[in-house]
Amino acid sequence: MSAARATRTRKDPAPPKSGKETTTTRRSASTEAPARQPDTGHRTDLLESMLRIRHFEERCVELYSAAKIRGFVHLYIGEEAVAVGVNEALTPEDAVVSTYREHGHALARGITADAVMAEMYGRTTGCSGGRGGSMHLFDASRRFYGGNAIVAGGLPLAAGLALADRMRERTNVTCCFFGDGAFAEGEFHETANLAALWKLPVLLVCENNRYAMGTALERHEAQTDLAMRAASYGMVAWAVDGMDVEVVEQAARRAVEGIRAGTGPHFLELRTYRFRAHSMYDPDRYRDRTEIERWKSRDPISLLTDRMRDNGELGDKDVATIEQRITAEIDRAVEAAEQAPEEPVEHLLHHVTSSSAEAVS
Amino acid sequence: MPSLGADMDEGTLLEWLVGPGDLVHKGDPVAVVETAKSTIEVECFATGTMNELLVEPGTTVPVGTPLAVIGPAEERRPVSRAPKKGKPSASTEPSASTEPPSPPPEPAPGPAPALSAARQRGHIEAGPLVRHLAEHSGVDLEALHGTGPGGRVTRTDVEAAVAARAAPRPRVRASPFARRLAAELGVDLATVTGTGRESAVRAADVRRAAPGPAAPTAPAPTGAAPVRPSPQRPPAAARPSEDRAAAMRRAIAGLMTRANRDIPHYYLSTSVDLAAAMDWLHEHNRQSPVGERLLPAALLLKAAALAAREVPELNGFWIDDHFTAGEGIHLGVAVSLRGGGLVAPALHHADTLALPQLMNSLKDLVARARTGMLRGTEVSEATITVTNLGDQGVETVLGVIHPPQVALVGFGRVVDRPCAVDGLLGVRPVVTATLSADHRATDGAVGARYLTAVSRLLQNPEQL
Amino acid sequence: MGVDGSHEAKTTYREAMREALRQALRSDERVFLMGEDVGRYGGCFGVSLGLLEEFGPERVRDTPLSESAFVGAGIGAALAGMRPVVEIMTVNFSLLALDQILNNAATLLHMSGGQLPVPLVIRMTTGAGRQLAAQHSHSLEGWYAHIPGIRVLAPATLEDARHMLAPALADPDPVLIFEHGSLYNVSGELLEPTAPVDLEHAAIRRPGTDISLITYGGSLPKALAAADELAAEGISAEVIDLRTLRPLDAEAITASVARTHRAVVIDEAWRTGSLAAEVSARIAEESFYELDAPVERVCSAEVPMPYARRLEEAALPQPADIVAAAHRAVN
Amino acid sequence: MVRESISRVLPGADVAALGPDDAFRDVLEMDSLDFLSFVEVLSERSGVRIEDEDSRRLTTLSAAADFLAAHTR
Repeated sequence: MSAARATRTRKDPAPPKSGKETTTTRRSASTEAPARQPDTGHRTDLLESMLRIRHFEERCVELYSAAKIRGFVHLYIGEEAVAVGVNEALTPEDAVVSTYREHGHALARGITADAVMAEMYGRTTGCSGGRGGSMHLFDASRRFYGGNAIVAGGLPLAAGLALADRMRERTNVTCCFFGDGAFAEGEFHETANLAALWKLPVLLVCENNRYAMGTALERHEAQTDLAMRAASYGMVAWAVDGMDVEVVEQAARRAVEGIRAGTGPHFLELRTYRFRAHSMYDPDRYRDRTEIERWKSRDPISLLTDRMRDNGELGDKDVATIEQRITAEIDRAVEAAEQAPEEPVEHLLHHVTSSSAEAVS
Repeated sequence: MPSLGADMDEGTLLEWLVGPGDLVHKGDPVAVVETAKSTIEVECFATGTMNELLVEPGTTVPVGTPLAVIGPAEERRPVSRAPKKGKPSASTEPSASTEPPSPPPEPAPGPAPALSAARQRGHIEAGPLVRHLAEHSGVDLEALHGTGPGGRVTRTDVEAAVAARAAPRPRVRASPFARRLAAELGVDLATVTGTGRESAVRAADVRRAAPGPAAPTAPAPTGAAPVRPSPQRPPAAARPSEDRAAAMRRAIAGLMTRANRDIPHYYLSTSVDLAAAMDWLHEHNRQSPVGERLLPAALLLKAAALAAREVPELNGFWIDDHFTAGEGIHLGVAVSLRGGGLVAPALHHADTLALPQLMNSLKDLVARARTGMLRGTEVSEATITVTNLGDQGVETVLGVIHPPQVALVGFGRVVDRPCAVDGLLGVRPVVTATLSADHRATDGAVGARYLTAVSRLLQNPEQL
Repeated sequence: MGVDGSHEAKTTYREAMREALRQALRSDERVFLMGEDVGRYGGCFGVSLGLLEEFGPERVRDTPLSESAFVGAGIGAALAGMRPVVEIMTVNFSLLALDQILNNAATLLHMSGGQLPVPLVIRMTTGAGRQLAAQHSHSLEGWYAHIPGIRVLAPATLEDARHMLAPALADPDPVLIFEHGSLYNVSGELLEPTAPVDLEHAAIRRPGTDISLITYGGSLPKALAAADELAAEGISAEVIDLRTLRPLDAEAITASVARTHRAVVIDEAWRTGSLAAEVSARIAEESFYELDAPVERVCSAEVPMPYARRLEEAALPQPADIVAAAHRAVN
Repeated sequence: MVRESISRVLPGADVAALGPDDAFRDVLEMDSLDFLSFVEVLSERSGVRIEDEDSRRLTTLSAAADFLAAHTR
């Protein structure tokens, strides 16, 4: 069953059956070819952004194995198109609320590899000052409201950020990432209802990687058509191929346009797949090897690279140049993190309350 | 052994997926490792040749233990299998190190590793718990015969040693406050009948057991002297009644408790050569009528008073968190009363009195103190106190300051001591002068200046 | 105690709280009130009656029955510069929002390395005494007082009901206000505060020398009644109103015990692992050598709150229980 | 005379109980001031000038009596 479903997703990543469509479930954005004219520069940017995430994550695996970084680390490998594509639709004034699998979201949002890597190392130069670690990346200056490690726990927060923007008459959008597992949590449904009821400017981005930790979608949801269920709250909802960064970008742009136009929350179900275990290593007993291989054949980076190669937009040398640049960037980040100061233990109680916190620049 | 999860401290190597000499690539699975949670394939992060497998399948090793050595791809070194008995290595090298490791660990012979590790810590073998227990109960581990394996000292050994010691006298059941109060009032808890739950002694019981009416636990108002012997008492009945003695004892207890609790004392001491002073004194006494003779105490008091003029920071009061200098130098002279107790009435303007005058005032003051005829100003106006216990035979007095004053000067007995004088050994009369001072008001340097001044003044007795 | 609408000069606790909300809404446009039935209904306990009419539905916002969503939305709005006041009907319902309060409101500042303070106020009703049975009556403020990163208030007097909200809104961190249900109808003359109302200190509601009755919130009137009774016997009881349950004013507790050498802690929550346990532990830690008797605790019976009146009364701390505990400590 | 002098200085002291060879300074806990007064009184009554150095010999009643006897001739 899972294999069959995955196959269908691969061939035609998102079309909900027409019978299940509701008035607010629009047709999948992926059924059309990308409307934008091929723009080599933009595509190269997308590629570089995805490669940065990929290499960063691979380095994390290495560092984790060497016990340089510890705790729970949830890798984004395989899902890069989602973070990169959605971020293209957002402005710096928009807000992002993320999950514990958020290295990709943070990097796509523009938080430097230095700041994220230092956070992995628990150093003061980390984007959360070493207090958060892998699961809790924050950057107030980029309105990145972080790594929420409670499944669906970030959704109410996103509604509130959006409510404040609305009450203060700002046209910002709040983008909230969450996984398919969040559909089983009450907080998703409470927030979907509240956001739709109050027509809040929220972009709900469900990264459907088909597994809630080790439990497959069909084993945790009675109705697996997530876009349709979101639509039932009275919001616009689309299922989208989450492996094609250009498709993701286009869907996100459309949704954000709609939200800014005042039509209330939009929901994107981005069908994607993580190539590695849930958290660093797990036995992966719950996934079929052939299923993983099938999804890997739709690796978002290969997908874009092949497309650009076919169009003659990219040579082998170009890829190598980008990769060299990124490797050097991550090398520097690791080196800087290794050198970065650890917070003195005397500061342990800082940031518990504002009066105990030192001013943050 | 790679770190494969947040809660992983060690792993068991189940199987090598590659053999020595095999070529491996970055990302290849090379081994299967079992953790507490699951079985996981370990990938390697370098491309090269598997030179050496360091850990035998079936062995459990801590995270960070090198599992194998990977050499450059072109190099084909002779390979060796892991030793039969794997042993955790102290190295923190990551797994699959690309550099040759330190010499392969020797198989551990003899006792189990845990025991041998314990042996290395010291010649007494005892675990941390046992060490803690021994320390806590004041048992000397070295004195114990260990009955554990290999002569190890066990918990039972320590407990037996504790039990073997003489049983302490039974603890009185008393509330913490009652216990504190008893210490302050000098009441022996064992003699107090408790009226609390299960006969526990409570504060009220302690107060009842203390002689006389309940002593105030609150300190006397600042500036007021604690003791005022009743002036109505006729001189003939100088020996105070038990009640009065007890009341005075309690008052002293209260005052001194407060002093010791509130005043951070510091103490300085110096030996003062009294040769010049004593010579001068004997000469003076030889020439004077008997009634005008001076005691060494008069010189010491005068020197103490003049030094206080030089170092006014020690002459005054600490009230409401700041120092107030005394107006004039009024030496409190500690006078022990017959039948117990102590008063320290003031010798007014001691620094301005000529020695005969001072001597007369001293006589008068002591006599009146002992007969309960002190004047109000005398009991309350001392700005610095001097206590001279030389008559009692002691050499050094480390006194408790009389609040709210900030200093107390102590003199011991004048004793003949061998001293180096001008390079020769001579016998000189020497007195130990001490200073107890309130660290809130002054620091040691000020106190040092004071004692130095006392010493200097006593070298020129004719100028006193 | 009691409702007394006839006397014009008198104010109820409910009205004092409403006045505080009104003043907050008037003086700061970032402030808004959000919760179940705070608008058209006027608040489950009538606290916000009339505010919708005055401030409109944007600022007096009825929410769906989604505690987690609207508390979380309050946190999000606070992050984005608003000063939300979120009302939760009762402390039992707040458990539905516990994830948001603990995992977000209390921790965001720390997790973000100090980047994200959450200036949010959450008000809720707590406590028993109105025959509301086992899902509307518990006193769980002690649980919240366990959490670093939030401030927990328990206004027990008209003055505190009227004047604690403004400093709570000025606090850059989350503040939880627990309003005991039995206090809403308490009426009296509302005195203007002589000094700024702070959120740091406990208050001595009645000075005394023989024993300290340490309490807060809905148990304060009971402790005062007990103190009256004790006074008639010649026992002078000092009544300490903790006011702020986190951070605890340990100094006030220590100072009081140093005066009286005996303490009874009165807390409507269950005894085990309660705030009363915390206060007792503090006394043992900091005032051990002042104690002339074991610390006494008067707490609720360890039973889900029963409906039947006799049983509910038996389950709750009563003035007679406090007097009895004081006797044990003094005699 | 010695006993009387002591009584003058220490009005409450039980002088009668003193043995002739008791070191009265220690028994009666006389301090230097008391002793000086004693010497003063004794000197005045006996008409003998007692020097500082000599006063150290006045440790017991009998020693004091001997001293006076030796000096009153």
